Amino acid sequence: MTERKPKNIFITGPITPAFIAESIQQHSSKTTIGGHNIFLGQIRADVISGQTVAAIEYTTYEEMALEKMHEIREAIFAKYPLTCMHVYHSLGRVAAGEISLFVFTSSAHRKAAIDACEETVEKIKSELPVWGKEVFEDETYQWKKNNF
Amino acid sequence: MTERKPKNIFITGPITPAFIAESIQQHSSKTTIGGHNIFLGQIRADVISGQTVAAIEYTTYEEMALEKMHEIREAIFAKYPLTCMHVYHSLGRVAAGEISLFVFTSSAHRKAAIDACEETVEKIKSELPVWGKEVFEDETYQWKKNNF
Amino acid sequence: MKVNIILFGQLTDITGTDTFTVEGVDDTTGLTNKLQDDYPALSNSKYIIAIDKKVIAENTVLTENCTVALLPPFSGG
Amino acid sequence: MKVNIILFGQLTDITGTDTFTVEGVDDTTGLTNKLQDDYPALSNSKYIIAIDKKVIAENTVLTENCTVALLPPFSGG
Repeated sequence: MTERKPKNIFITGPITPAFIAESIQQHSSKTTIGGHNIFLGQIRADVISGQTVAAIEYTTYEEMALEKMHEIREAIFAKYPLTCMHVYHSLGRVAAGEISLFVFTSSAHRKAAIDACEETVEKIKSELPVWGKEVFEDETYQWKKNNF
Repeated sequence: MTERKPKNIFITGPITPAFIAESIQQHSSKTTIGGHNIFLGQIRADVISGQTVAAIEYTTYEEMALEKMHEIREAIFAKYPLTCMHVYHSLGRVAAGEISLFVFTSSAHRKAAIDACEETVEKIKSELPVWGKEVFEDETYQWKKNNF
Repeated sequence: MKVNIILFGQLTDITGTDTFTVEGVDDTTGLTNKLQDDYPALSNSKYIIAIDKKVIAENTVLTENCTVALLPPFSGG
Repeated sequence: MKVNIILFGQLTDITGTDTFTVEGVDDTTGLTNKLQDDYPALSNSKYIIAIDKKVIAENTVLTENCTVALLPPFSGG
């Protein structure tokens, strides 16, 4: 197996549908692929004690996060027969209704892409040093908690 | 629960990345959604006895397929707390590298969207009266077989 | 009694057509016997039967002008 | 000995800064004791510690100019 170098996964601001479309389009030349699975995390306008979440502001410990993501990627490729995997996570402010996480797996037969995508999303949520600050409409905030 | 009427799922020719992007974009106003899961089926250029698959030509028993898809949709909505679900399947010719199936589920918390998407894909493959004809580069063909 | 037959997928390679009508059969067993007489290769083919879009599991009485579909294994997606 | 401290997320609300240096501590227990003296609210906070990007599970000796990160529960995605 060829070694995969740590690559940057962070994007400033939201991940746009046009970016996702371009990423899908780039796979049309890879004709060994039979199935793609995509997970998208979108910001919910949760109402907490009468306050509505307007955006989440993400920060990270970038050097550590990229090393950890590299480890996650290596483990996933070792476990599943994937053709490719792409991960993007937002930093900075992402408004309610916008997308902050994009995980994209592809394989010859669907099962590997589907299972690898779900496992990668779980690992990203539990293992990547990233923090979300839920900012309310009046600019007060609370720190996001992930549920498992 | 409001009744969901059978809707058309069939698209002539491939499903384009631009169409997928537009479908994602339309969900940005639904701010109760926290996670989307998307499955895309792409045509593989399989090599069979030295012949390479150039395209798949899909046909269906449309009236029956739409009734069956309606049943599948109702069962999935009854089982999972989804915000919405969209399914598109190609008819006619789809070339290797192009997309012929697009299943898109959304929910407040990721688990429902992920599980519902996988289950819907399996049901589409096993229960929908659709047939694929694998056309080789010299226009000879064989009928596709689904693996479960 | 006249019934409408529709076929799909690889079955159309055997019959050379995808719709036709059959007369003088009362139930699905009678129908498939007749079809296999007309198209012997059908007896080697795997298919299920739907009457007016409902899949049936056992021999079923046909009604005037109903539509009988012969469905080979599905291969969508 | 000087070590570099970096903090993230809700911990920065307690310290009011996300990077500073600490002198005169030998190991992570000594360091966290000192930090909790300086910022009492830290003792009510949940966090793990990474030294030079590697998470540690028990008291660990510090080295000159190493970087100690205090990481509250992750909440990406």
